[in-house]
Amino acid sequence: MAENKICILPCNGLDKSLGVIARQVALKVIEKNPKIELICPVLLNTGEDNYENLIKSSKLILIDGCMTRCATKLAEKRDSKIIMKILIPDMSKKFKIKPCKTLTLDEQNEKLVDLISDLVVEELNKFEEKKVSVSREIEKLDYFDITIDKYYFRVPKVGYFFNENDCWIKSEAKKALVGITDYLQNAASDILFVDLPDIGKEIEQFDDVGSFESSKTVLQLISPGSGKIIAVNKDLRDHPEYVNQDPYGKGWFIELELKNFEEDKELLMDGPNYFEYMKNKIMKEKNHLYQLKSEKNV
Amino acid sequence: MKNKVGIIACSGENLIGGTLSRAAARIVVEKLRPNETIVLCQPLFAAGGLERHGGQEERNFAKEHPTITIEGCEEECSKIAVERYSGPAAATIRVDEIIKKHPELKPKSREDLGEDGMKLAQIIAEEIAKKVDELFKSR
Amino acid sequence: MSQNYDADKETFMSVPRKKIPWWPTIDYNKCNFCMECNKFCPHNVFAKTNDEKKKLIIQNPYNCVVFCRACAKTCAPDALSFPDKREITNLIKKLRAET
Amino acid sequence: MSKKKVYIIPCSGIGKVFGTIGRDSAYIVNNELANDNTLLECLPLIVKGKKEVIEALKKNKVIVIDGCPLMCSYNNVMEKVGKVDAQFMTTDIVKENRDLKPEQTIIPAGENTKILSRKLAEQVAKKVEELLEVDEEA
Repeated sequence: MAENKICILPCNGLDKSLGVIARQVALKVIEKNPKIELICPVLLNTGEDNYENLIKSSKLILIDGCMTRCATKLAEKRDSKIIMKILIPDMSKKFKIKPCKTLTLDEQNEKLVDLISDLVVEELNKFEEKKVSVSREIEKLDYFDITIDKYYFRVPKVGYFFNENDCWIKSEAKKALVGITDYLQNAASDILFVDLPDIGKEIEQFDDVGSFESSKTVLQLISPGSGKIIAVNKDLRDHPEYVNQDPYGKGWFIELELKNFEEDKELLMDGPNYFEYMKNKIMKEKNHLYQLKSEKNV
Repeated sequence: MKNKVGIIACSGENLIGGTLSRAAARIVVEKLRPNETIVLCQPLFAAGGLERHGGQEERNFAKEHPTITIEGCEEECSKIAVERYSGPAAATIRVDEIIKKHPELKPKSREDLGEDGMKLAQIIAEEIAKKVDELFKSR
Repeated sequence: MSQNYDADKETFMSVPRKKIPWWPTIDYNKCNFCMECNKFCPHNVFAKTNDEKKKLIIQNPYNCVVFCRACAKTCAPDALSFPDKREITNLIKKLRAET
Repeated sequence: MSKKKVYIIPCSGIGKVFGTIGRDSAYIVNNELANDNTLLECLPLIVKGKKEVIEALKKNKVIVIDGCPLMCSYNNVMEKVGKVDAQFMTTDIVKENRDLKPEQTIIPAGENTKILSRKLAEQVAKKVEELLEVDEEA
């Protein structure tokens, strides 16, 4: 089995045109690049191990038709190396083509399939083993801190800027690290899954760039800065607890190549201001923040 | 932040007393006195010497707030842990004694309390809630 | 959301929350009333109703945290949409300049 | 099988559902999957330093099951007994089954929580056999 074999795994959605588009995209991609192998999601799901060594030794492109992300869930069940995640709703927004109502694709949706498959092939050619995880030595930091009941909150005094969605950005020359604050990691409690965005993605200020999941909730990182994602913290895949233990250091999420940080900063707070904002927020939201989520009128 | 009472439940895995004290603690914290009480994690309390996220907050909380320990058996592990790391327990509730007072209620097993067990847990929880109220009144 | 969240007094980036049109919009021909979003949102933005055609409505739009779209992530039929973030950011900048 | 026993020490966390998964899996192993060669012991007794319990653990095999990255069971057993033969993290079993998100309720445990406890119990039971076989040869 060639080591760097590339496979494509579409979802098998039958009830919506989104699923049809996902499957067509996968078929179109292998048409354009026969070296890529198609994985049948149904066979993969039945658990037969004929895909066992194929998955282990190859890189995976996932095509999900809707938010339920069955392809992603299937891939994550097996320890597979995912190099690209395509979500059809995002693509339809990107190319401004709405998925049609019927299950047979109209002419517009056929064009959408072409556009997405071209994008996948193009991304593949660009994809070389990028510098993915950046190890940072974090100098000794000086914090404000406060304990409420048995929860401990810290905010770095200098060097970090914050938005009101409780995420931080720390800039060094033209680059910057982005992560979440103690407020968010306490609210989430033990983080078990971190979904990171793709490298190379251009983002605007306040775009959501990845999410983190605990048994209590799923929250998003809302970027305080704009720019291009040049690295993601790959360690979080196996060690999501770094975010809980060291949210301002080891638990960083992404690294940006900044675009207009001076302008972004106008809408951000520095350490002292954010510490006041956070204390005030803790007091207001204290009951629902730490209470077991009591069963709402579900 | 003095308006909270800490609850440390014995978490013995090996006997019904542990399960009952845990169930009672949950009932108090979730239903009877949600705003006045907070659950402290017993082993974290004892293993508190770890880095920042260790039981340090649990221990400090127990120093500054009255804490009730709920004991599953005569070993009284929670009471000893509180007294060693924080200070005297405000009150101690012995689940094994309450079980003796209600011979008519027979909890099924440590894995599944069953109906009788849940009734017993409710009785224990109410006794804890009474103690919580007393502590608030006395302050 | 704790009881003392009063949308009138709330601000976001020192702009009155009521001046920022940020909340989810439900596309009722996609929504299958699975209620995942309602179960998820801790700020009680959604609410259930007994009107058969619209079992779910946006009850407290201003409780919604600006720029947060987490509920849309839980929506399988992708029936929840939000305003364009770029426009909202520019609006906030404009309103901040005015005060 | 060697005549030795395997002690299983779950963490006693009750603030989070992870403690429940650890405890319930220990009960399943002790009651069903490997009941004749496993024993349970209370972590607080070990933390308190009860001699009889610590001696018993030293003479036998010990598996700890921890409920969160703080690893109270592992740390306390290492400190007081000096050795741990195997460690399980309930957060691992949750991560391995992303679609089985454990419910937040602890008493009674939710459906997903029960399934996760059973899956973890199966892994622990396998390790019990391994430990006793290895001991057989030694």
